[in-house]
Amino acid sequence: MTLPPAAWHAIEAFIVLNALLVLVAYVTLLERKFAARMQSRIGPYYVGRPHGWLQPIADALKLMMKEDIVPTASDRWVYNLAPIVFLLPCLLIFATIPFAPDLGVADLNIGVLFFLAVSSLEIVGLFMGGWGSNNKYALLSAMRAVNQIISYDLPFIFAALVPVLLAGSMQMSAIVAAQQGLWFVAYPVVGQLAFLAFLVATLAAENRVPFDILEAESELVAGFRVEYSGMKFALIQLGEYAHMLGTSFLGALLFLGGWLGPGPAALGPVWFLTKAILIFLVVTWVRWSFVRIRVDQILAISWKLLLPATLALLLATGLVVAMRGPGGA
Amino acid sequence: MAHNGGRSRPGFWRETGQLVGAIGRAMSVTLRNLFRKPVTVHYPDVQRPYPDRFRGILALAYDKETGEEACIGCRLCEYICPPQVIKVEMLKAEKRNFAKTFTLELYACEFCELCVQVCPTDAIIMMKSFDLATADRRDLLLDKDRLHALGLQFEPSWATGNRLREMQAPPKPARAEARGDAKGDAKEPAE
Amino acid sequence: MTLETVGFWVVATVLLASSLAVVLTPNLFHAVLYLAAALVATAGVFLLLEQPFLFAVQLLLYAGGVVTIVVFAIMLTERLVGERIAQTSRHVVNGAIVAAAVFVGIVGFLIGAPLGAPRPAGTVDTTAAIGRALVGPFAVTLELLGVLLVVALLGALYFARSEE
Amino acid sequence: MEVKPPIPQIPPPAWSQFKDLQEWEKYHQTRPQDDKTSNALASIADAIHHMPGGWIVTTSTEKIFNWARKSSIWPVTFGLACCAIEMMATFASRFDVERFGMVPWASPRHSDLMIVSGTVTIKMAPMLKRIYDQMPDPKWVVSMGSCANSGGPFRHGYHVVKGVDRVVPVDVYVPGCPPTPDSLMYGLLKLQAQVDEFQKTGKRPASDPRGA
Amino acid sequence: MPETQTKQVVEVGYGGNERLMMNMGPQHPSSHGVFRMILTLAGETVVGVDAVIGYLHRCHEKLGETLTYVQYPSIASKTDYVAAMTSELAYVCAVEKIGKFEVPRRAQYLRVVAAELQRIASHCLWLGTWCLDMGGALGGGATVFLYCIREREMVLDRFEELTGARLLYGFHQIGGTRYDAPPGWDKKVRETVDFIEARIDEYEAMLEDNTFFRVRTQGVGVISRELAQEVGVSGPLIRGSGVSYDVRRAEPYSSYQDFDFVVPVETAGDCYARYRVRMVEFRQSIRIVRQALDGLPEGPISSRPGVKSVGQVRVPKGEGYTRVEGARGEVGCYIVSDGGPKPYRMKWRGASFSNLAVLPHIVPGHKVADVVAIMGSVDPVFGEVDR
Amino acid sequence: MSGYLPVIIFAALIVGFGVVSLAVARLLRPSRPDAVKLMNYECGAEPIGSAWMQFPAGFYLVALVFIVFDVLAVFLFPWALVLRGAGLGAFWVMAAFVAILGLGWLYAYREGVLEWK
Amino acid sequence: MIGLPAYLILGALVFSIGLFGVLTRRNAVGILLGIELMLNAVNINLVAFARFNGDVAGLVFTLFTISITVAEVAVGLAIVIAIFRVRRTVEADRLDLLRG
Ligand code: SF4
Ligand code: SF4
Ligand code: SF4
Repeated sequence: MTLPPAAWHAIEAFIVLNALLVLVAYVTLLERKFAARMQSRIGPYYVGRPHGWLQPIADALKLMMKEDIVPTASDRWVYNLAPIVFLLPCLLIFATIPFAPDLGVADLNIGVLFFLAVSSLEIVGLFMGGWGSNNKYALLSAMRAVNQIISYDLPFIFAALVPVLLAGSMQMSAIVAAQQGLWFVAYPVVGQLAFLAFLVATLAAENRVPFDILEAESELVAGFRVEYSGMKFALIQLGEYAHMLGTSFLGALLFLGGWLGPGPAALGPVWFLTKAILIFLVVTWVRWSFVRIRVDQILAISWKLLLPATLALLLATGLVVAMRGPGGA
Repeated sequence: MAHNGGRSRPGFWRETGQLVGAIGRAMSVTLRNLFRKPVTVHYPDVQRPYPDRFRGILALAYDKETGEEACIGCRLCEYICPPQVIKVEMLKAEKRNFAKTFTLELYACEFCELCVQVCPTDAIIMMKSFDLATADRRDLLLDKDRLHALGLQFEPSWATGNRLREMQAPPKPARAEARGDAKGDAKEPAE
Repeated sequence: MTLETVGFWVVATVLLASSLAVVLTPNLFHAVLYLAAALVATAGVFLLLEQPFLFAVQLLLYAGGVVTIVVFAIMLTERLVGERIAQTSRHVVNGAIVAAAVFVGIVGFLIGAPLGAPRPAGTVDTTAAIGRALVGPFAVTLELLGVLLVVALLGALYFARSEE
Repeated sequence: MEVKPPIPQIPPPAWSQFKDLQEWEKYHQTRPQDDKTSNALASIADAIHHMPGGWIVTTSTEKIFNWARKSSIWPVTFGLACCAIEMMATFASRFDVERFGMVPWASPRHSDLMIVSGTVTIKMAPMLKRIYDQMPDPKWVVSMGSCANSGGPFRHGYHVVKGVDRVVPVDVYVPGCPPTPDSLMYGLLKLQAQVDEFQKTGKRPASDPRGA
Repeated sequence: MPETQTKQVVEVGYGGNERLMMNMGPQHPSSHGVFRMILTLAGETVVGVDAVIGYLHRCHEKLGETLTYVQYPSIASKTDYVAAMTSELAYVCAVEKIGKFEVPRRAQYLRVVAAELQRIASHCLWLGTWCLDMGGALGGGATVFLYCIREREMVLDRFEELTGARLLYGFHQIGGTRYDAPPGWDKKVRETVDFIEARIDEYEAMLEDNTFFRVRTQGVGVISRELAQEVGVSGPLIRGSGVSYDVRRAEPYSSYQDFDFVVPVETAGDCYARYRVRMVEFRQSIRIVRQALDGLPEGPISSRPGVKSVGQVRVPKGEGYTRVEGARGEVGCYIVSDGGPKPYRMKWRGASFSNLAVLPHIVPGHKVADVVAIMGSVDPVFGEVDR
Repeated sequence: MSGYLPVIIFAALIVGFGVVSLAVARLLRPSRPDAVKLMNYECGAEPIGSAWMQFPAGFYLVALVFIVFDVLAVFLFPWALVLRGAGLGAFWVMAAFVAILGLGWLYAYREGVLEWK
Repeated sequence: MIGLPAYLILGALVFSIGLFGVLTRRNAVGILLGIELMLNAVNINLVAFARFNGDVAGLVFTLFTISITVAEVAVGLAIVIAIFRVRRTVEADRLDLLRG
């Protein structure tokens, strides 16, 4: 049977997309259980008797059956399109992540850059949602969000550039291959610092506490999605979690050696997933441990500390790499 | 705005060290709690034990053997009730009086236990439960039948009018006895 | 091959449509959103020209950056509600004529120009090539650009900041 | 159960003698019937239902839908008075309603359930109504505590709404002042059972006025 | 702290000439009940705040005049429902003062135990909700909140054992207390306070040195000493502003003079100072509880036992004002008696009401996020504000 | 170009997923709008005025700094790829570039732009 | 195969549209949007030329142009804001700078 390559790609992409959706759904459950345990609670339990394993499905189904409200004062088209515009970059970032050698949508040779560029598109959807709602909380939140995302994009990029620099490639698989001997997180000094900066920037880019000012519950009720209900709300949530997961995957790829690990190569995806979930859990752990900081302080941290620090780190790495020359690792 | 107002700023490294330490401490607290047993009571499966004095929904007591009601229709409870939810009509009879009707608007009761405290015959008592949620407000209007039935349905709590009054004024001989009494009685239903 | 043709037409349509929308829509905020669409479509054009690096740059810089600052500028200068956001156009006919004339002029020039050159095979990795060029022959230009950017930043900050 | 009242003569509709309930009869809000699915789906379901064997499909999908609805009832965090403190305790670790799939949300747009926890005053009632109105269908209301049920201890006050059911339709009344978290959870479970029976027509199960 | 602003209105010059009016409340995750603030914003900065109260006006004072002295205490607990024990106590003390009822020593000690346990419970709730406000329902704030509620539950359990209710107790009665401590209760209370003391360390580990927490609270919402006295705030607010005022010290009631405790004072006047004050109060309350349990005398718990005590209270003509130190500050109750079974006039002095009055003075000039922090640090309870 | 085909298909699938799920939801969900429901949510109170308003300049200033550093990031990528082979000279070129932009940062820092008032 | 002229014509079209916007918009921000479109068209042309000539220098040049246009937009908007601050309007008709 010969299918045109496009059809193969389509099938592959379809599978990846569905796997992703399921993964994201269960990651939400994981976070809920994890947070619950951290708070001496149990978390979802009765929906899908042992430990609520049907909870995400029930939530999704219910949200689908909820009425959809478009406020009269809103900018109708902008408001309606925003969830999809938001979802697209959040899921598209997975396009360039290989889950194992040759397993993934596409292993682009500008992989990392693609990831960063696409994820920077997120603010467009976000702002559309916040502005389109014509809601004060939403608008304030969107303004904060844009500010925050643009502030943390840079440290994020610079931190992600360190592995690129070390590997000398932007292709994800090449970066992993370069970590064959030594994961970049284990790279003396530079690796740990970069990983740390990456984690912090990740927190901010994903709008997790302590940087979650844009959905600051206690101030802005629910942030830019305050007016969204039903499926649109579900899509936005999905996008957020997908983005979070995607960044965790990126972190695992860039610093933790991707699918490298003991055991046969077939175990690769398992390793990769484990590492990504590990990063996700660390992020969740941080998230549930701190109070949020104020918007101006968040920006100050980024611009005054993180940005120069990551840049200096990048240059230091550059110096090392340049001095080692073509041969060195 | 006024952040970090006039406090002297510690040096950069000290500040960083402090931050790292604080982050470590906070995260270790949450981590420690991660491994503690959850305090959650698995409600529908496991019921939280209510203390003996629990103030739950009200019920009327009656003698299980003879079926004789304890309430004498004295209306003391009606008078004391702050939101005036109890309505009693007295029925005079030869040996003793009865409540002809006894209604309690549970939807407005504030569970202050005053009615229990004044009841001379320990007729009105409280149950160790609140589980009377309903879809219809009229369900929460308890008449005498319901009140009697509720007395069987749930476990009664320790407090009755006499006990409460006793507690406040210990009988002359010894307080210890009263307390021991309370302890002993606490376990069994106060019928 | 056909794929590229299809891609070109799709991207071209999107680009032209959204560009038109940018200049025609009365709502300024919508105009910015259409601009974002046009910029993304431009990125698509770059992709068609086998310049993935420029594609990503376009996304990162324009869609992420320019759109943001334009939005901010709008937020700063417009009430965004009532009449003011509904920006009006003037001299529509004159503008159209001038624009058409320019277009005709360019096309005329294009027809006269020898442009039949076939597309050479795609270079292996333009990104690396650009990198080498940047640190090699264009190093000085790069530094000059840096100076320019800083000056622009200072100027912009000066303009945007000076309190009344 | 065996109850032997010596003088069993309670006039049949006992509630009709009470001013509170008389007024309740007059003023209480009822839920509209069609807040469940779109009309299009309803007619499609109707068509399938009338096909031979179609009822299996409709009832089973109905079951699944209702299961989903009941398994993820998200309450809006809306506290009014003392009962709100107990509501918070219910959301907290010891009682943890998240086990039932309930996640408190701050925005009514994301919520399905409003737990009216506390005294509704005349000043607050329009706000409450607006928040309720702004929740997307299908939505539920639990009236928690005596105040929300009927005005409770304050029902003789001049500034208290005598029962939140005069403002919004109520699905479950939880007695107590304040109800303990256990009993609120009992009420929530009752609500879940009710949602489970949320019939195809969108009718809520009628309850026997005299109760069980 | 240098800033001693009373009303700092920030003029945002350019572009910010447009002010955004934003509602916060009555249904707002951080409004602590039903409070409505109409914020005037310039961008993110608050330039004005209008507080709208009265959403929970439950006619408490009117009810106080229609209910007898016996009936009212259970309603009195609904004013400050987070610290029901102390508001009941204020009412009961007022009646006792007019009627010159004697209170047995055991009852006095039990009252102290109850009031201090209540303070612990109330501060637990305060810390939890405050952190919830600052940390978001989907973050560390929620975690602290849940921890605090977890510990509060233990105190509530003790109350439940004592009175049968978890939140609104009706524990105090004119002339004494209504319930005696059940057997073995004091031991359990001791265990509870020991446990909570250990857990307070944990909260402090999470918050005290945490830079995130500090930058959110230090220098935010500064109440100067003068402002505090002018507006008439009380409780942790005034102690956080450098005034050592505590009713338990200034005018001991219920044999508070027997106990040894420290009145914490901080001078900074900001949210962090209030936090510190409350954290010390936690410990001091625990200390008082321990002392009171150690010295708990035997004896009757009410000077007016028997059916009579629940029947009616006859109070001679007269008037009286008493104050007690509630968890939020001075809770006062003023009663005019005309000799009947009900007061002729009853008036509450809610601590939260006076404390809330400070908001318009300290909020302008802060960011939206700070408003939430300030609100939380003021810790109002709207049952007491609106009454 | 052909390497990007899967990406484009993936993007199309994502949009398709969004659209389809919204369409399905549209079929399933009830729709009973009324004036109050469609009002903007503002904590139960009636919204005061419209949300679309002007913002202070602080937002814009930060965005300006951002855009400059975004350009820097763009140039860093190709540099990072070739640095290994290009040696120290290449490093100094970029270090100088960063230093120049750093001056801008310093100015912004000094001027308090980054305070974000 | 799409040839170079197609890209150039596409660029020309976008350029004209942008020009149209610049000429007809009243709002200064709107004018800037038009300029943005024109610059974008220029970029398309540059990339197309570079691609069809197959030299890296063209690409680098394009990269520079893109960066510069970004800076230009930033400055332009800053000027718009400055003008707005003084004149309280961004309507181009009313911006009679000579009268200050
Ligand atoms: S508990 Fe209180 S409110 Fe309820 S019936 Fe008895 S006296 Fe009345
Ligand atoms: S319940 Fe007790 S107080 Fe009430 S009428 Fe009957 S006997 Fe009297
Ligand atoms: S029912 Fe009781 S606890 Fe609930 S709000 Fe009313 S008075 Fe407070």
